[in-house]
Amino acid sequence: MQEAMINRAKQLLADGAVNRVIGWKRGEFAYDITPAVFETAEELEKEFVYDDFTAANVSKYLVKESKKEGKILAFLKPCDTYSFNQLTKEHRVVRENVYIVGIPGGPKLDAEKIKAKGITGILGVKNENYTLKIDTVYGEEIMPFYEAILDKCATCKSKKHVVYDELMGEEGDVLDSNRFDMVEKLENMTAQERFDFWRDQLSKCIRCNACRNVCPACTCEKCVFDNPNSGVENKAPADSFEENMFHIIRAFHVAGRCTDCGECSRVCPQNIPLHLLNRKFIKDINSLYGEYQAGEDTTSRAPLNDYKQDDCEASIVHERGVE
Amino acid sequence: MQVNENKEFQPLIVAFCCNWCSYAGADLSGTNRLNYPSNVKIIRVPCSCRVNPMFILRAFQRGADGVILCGCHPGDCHYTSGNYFTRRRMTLLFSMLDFLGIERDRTRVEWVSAAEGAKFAATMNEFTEAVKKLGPNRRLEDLRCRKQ
Amino acid sequence: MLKISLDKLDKLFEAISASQTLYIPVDREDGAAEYKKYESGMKLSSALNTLRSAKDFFFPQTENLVDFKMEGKNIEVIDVREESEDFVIFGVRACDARSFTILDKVFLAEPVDSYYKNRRDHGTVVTMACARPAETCFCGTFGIDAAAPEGDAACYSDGESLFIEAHNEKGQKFIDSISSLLEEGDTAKLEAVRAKTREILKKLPLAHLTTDNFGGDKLNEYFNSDKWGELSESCLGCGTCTFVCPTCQCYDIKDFNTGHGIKRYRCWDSCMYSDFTKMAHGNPRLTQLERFRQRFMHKLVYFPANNNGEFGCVGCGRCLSKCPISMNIVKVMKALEVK
Amino acid sequence: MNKNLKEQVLRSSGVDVLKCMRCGKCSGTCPSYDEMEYHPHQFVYMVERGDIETLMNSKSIYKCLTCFACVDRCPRNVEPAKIVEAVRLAAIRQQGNNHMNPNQIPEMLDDDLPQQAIVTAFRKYIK
Amino acid sequence: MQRIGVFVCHCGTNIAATVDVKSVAEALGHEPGVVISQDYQYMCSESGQNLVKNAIKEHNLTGVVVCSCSPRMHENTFRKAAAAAGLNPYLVEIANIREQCSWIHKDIASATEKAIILGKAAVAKVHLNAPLTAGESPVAKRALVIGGGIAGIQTALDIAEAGFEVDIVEKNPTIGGKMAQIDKTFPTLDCAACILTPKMVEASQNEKITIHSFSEVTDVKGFVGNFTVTIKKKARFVDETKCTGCGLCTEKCPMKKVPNEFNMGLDNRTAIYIPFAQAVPKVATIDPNFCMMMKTGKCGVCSKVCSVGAIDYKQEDRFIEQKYGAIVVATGFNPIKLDKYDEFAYNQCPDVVTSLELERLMNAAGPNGGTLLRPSDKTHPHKIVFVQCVGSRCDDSKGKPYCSKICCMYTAKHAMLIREKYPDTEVYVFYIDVRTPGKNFDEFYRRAVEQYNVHYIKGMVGKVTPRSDGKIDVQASDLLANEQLHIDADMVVLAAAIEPDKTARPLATMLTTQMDTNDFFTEAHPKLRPVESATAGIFLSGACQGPKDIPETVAQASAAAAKAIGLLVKDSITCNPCVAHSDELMCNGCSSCEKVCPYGAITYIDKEFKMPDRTIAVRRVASVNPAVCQGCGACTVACPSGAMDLNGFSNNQIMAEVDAICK
Repeated sequence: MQEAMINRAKQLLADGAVNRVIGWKRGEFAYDITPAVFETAEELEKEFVYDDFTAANVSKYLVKESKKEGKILAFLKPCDTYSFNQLTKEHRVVRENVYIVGIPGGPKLDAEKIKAKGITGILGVKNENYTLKIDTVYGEEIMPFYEAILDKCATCKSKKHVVYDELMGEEGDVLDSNRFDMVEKLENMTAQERFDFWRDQLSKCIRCNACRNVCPACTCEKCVFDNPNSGVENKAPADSFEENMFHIIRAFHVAGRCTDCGECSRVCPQNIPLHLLNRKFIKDINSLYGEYQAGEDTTSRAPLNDYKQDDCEASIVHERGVE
Repeated sequence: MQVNENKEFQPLIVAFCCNWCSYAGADLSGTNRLNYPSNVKIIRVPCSCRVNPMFILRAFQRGADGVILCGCHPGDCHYTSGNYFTRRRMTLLFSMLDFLGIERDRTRVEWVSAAEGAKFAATMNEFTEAVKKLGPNRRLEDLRCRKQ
Repeated sequence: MLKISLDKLDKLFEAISASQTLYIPVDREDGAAEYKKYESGMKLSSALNTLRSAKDFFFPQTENLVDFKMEGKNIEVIDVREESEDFVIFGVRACDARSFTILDKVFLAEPVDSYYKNRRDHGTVVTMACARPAETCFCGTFGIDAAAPEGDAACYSDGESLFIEAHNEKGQKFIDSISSLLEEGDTAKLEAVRAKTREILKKLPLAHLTTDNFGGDKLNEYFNSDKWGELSESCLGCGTCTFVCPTCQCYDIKDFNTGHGIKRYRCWDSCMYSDFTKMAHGNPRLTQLERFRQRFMHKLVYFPANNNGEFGCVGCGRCLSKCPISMNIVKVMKALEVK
Repeated sequence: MNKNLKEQVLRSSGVDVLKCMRCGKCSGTCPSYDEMEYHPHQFVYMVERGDIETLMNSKSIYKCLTCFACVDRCPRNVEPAKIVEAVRLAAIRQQGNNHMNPNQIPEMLDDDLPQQAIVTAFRKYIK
Repeated sequence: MQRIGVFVCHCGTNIAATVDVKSVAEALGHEPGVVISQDYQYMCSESGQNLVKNAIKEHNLTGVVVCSCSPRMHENTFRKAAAAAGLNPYLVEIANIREQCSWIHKDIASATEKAIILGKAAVAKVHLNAPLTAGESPVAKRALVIGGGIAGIQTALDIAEAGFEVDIVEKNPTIGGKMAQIDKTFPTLDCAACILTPKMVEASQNEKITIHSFSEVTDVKGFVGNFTVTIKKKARFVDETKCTGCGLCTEKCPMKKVPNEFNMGLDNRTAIYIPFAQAVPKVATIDPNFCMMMKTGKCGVCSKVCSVGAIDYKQEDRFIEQKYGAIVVATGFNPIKLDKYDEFAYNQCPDVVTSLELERLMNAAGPNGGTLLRPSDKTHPHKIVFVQCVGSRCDDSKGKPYCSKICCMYTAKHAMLIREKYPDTEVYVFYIDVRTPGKNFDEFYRRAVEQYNVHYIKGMVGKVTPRSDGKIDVQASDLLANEQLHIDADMVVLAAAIEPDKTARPLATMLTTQMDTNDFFTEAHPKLRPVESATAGIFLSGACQGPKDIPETVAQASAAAAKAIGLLVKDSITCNPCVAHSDELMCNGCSSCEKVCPYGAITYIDKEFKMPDRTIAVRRVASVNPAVCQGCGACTVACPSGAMDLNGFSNNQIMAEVDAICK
């Protein structure tokens, strides 16, 4: 795939159809891949990479990149196209300035998962028939591919591209994922258990803002939590309340806009399952206001900017689930 | 919130009322001398859709034990659709608070028209009682703001 | 050297925690390690390092400095400082141990930060030599020997026993307090283990990274480098690197109105944040490029310039594994380096 | 006026007699009108006044066909037929005037008493 | 530094009896920024207001907090007082310590404590108040009247009289409405047509009035003084400008079996028709559901006979757009459908009619030329039974809960007219209550009883049964005689309840006005603003607001006209300054706010900005039209970045109130 992508990118650059390419750049190790913009064939040859570790969603970079001079080629995985569509809908990207090549997505690998197996000193990772052969300073290690995939890929919602100018590889389908299982499990706990669970999780937050800054729905010019005039700004969670406040409000702000790309949980240095908050909103929206997938199109009304006269009352919260 | 060993727990209730229906309904319950507990403190907003979830969390942060939001009945919004948006926003917000294990009875939305002074008072009585039963808000408070 | 059998670690921890608070790294449910206050039954983590660095003990993420109470036009200032109690941090790695030296240069220089000093005076750092360094480790770049950590006292394991030696008076005092559990041991096997560790260190992918071309005198070489643009373009501007970093020491001081008083507190700040060092006139570093450059110039140029060549990095590798987009000081050094 | 009786009739019928606006449509539509001493609208009014014994002693309660025409026609959903039925029920109950009370039961029980009888007794007397 | 004045009102004993006003003033005096804190017997009195004004001048106040009754009561009073003293009126905040404190709490200690907290919240808010200046927006000097019945005609005439252009939109081919169908009017018994048709003509001839007949309002945009209305001119297949109303086409049209709506379907009309002789505009209309030409393509008679060539089978609906400063709703009423009242046999027996049908049966222009004949066999009825309250005063499941108000009087009128013209006819009226408030109304009813011997029987008809001999058995109760009656009537007349026209509900949505559960338009205040809707610039005329007789309708029509004129004479109107505004530097241009704005007040512009990172960027940002925005605040919550905020109820102001209350 990588070779084909490089070739196609070089071709488009040569044609003048685009003047830049956004993709992923090789790192020091097998897994530390950085999103990057390439301007020349040489750069592409040398550093462009697309493999099992290129999980980063590059659509958010297009907020800035699509406003620059000329057209940019973006290789988007299925999940990234949802984000891109949502950004288009919100006028955050200039669609005309982006040439989208849809590429097959994951499952992508999570280096943390490999390390969690006690495998350290990783020098290289090879996928041989869904068995990972990991070369380390302590010798070669083996683990099953599927035990090392990212959580977000394990609950993939769709392998279909919702927007593209051309496709490479085979197109997939919207999947019948089990992504709400964990939300449901939590819903079936008692309030005290849920409280304990979240206190445990959110107390780990160091407020590094990685979840927010990576989120393709969080593209505010200035976040309320960075704005001293908003009255809620803070740099560190000085109190358990602020951890709640930040994550509730952030989830609320992206409710109906979050495409469930899973980047928030992927980047959290403290491994907080933040995507559960977003999925809770998605699940509620689906069950209360009808199925809705943010980013699926660029025209539908976001559920929170819409209403029906016979919507359920807020008291429904009191009536269902476990107290 | 105040707890006194000799006195029973007196919850602090913040009520957001829309100017056109519920605030007028609250006024009417005053005009009709219908009692409800002084625990309830009303904040006037033009429409229930003005209430940002942040205000509700802020109230809990600062020591409120219950927050209730009152607006025009659906279909009667002075601004035609404001309360419909409120309904969705608050349903989702309350559901999220519930998901985080915050007691459900601390939050409520009630539609009170300008003519429903009695309903306003009854609602406030009920809500205060319900919050009283729950005791002080401990799950969504800011310890720094707790009164010694 | 004094030693204790590894299967008697529980007794050791019990003994330490009987007289003072003890913190040890333990495994969290999600697999990461973190320092926890020791309670009976806790097991020492075998992880290479904790997710958050040990700097929290001396320089916590948020810290209340002072309270104010206002009544009419009177402002009452309430000192909320409390003398710390003695505590022990056990199992600190060589990199983190060096980070204290770096933090000391900042906080213990005049004017002394009394909050920091208070904690530093009461804390005993007991380090633990590394046996299984990871690919992200590059402490050697900064002259740190992972097999011979600094600290008030150091521990080494040969797989059977834990060896302890004191590096200073504080460390000696610590050892004295547990001497009844210790016995003199033979270090032959230990030396073999250490030698092996050093072998591995040499084989690590970053073993050849050096600071030779960085330092206080390199301002002109690097400040206007054209590499900063491409290095910083993918930076999200989050604070992960700075918050997991054992040496990042920037903080902000803020007031919080509780409704019945003001709490003045300080909290970590991050040079990656858009409002970093924002002042009345505005923000001196307006672009992410400038903020990104600040972080690495600080660690590689400005800090050594002001601290006798000491670099502001200990090569712990946390930022390498935690950066959401895998941009880090190693990539910066390699891209920037002018030989 | 008998307050308890009124209470009983109102409760067992579930009718709100205050909704009546005295239009008389019930009586206007009643097929048994001429047979009845008291007519549907009077039932409603008299129950409102609490004058229930008079109704109970009147043959009118047995003349009502329970055809529900009044219920169907009443513009205000007062449901006079249910009132008539309730008065009739009150009369039936009073005939025995020997309500059974749960705490009297244990001493009345003996092994030969069929369980069915107890259940029936409850149905009959306690409503 | 703020200099805030606090003024605590005793309101006689209304507040002072349960709130210790002195301690409130004392406590609030210690709040930051408060430089003066006073209490006074009646703050709203002139001397009370002077106290405020003097304090503003003397202490150079930057904010005023009045602890008194509800802001809905006196906020304006104190704002004006502040303005008179040179302080921006929007720097005044009211703490409601009467309706929401002293009147609901009995315990002085807790009421006082709460009053102090409410005062503190107001002080906290006023700290953040910004001086606001109300904007102005121009007024389009033209009014729209929706509905061309007597209410609409009267309103239009009055507005035109004052010199303003006014358009009438009528959905039927002619104006005139229900009154045109009525025979005589109570209590004077003068002919309805005789008093209505001159008004219709006057309206058609008035230069200032444009009549859009056979037209409907399809869209309303804008706001007070500046409405843009789309009117659909339905195709009538006759060129209005050419048609002379000669009526030749209607005579020649071969399709003569179309139920005549004007005569309530009691006779027939042709497919091309003019509803009635005095129709305005007197223009023919083709009913495409019946026209042979339109249905089969074969006929064209009307087109052949029309000497001016007005017939146009290809005509299509046209849409016109017009700007208006004011809109008057006069959509009127209809009698309800009686299908569900089986007991009255309305659907089974042609001789059971509604009162409006009776009007047509008795009218000289009606199906029988004014002679009262039974519809079934065209014989004179000798015994007529009137049934009152059919579908009125019902439980919700059975009909309308309200009294239709006009039935008692028109029934007395009918009874009297019948007895006058046909003395051999016996007339029975079954009533629940006879309601005749109004000038000369009860006298009128008494005349029916005393002079015309109409039999008024208290009781309701239970069942109407048509008999095979042509008679109708009316079974009813006579409550006073306590007996059940059976009357063998020749005709039964049902006083059907009236309800708002069906077009009113969608119109209310377009106009963003409120309706009650019965679909009557809700007035802004039931007593003090009976002809205005709660939406500025929309006025109510006639039965669309509630059941009314003709004099009341005309009175309200003129009142609505006066209100509309009061608006139209202004060159501009002052806008509510408490509107939303967007901080362009923070706005993402995501369109969330636009999606929730019920007024379409938000638009987006591409604007060049100097970005914080020294670059120049063209960004899409929201812009609020302050004249259109009504200040609901929906956008402020939809906006994730907080760029959108609301004047007078800003995020910070509300949070300051929250903080103060929770302190």
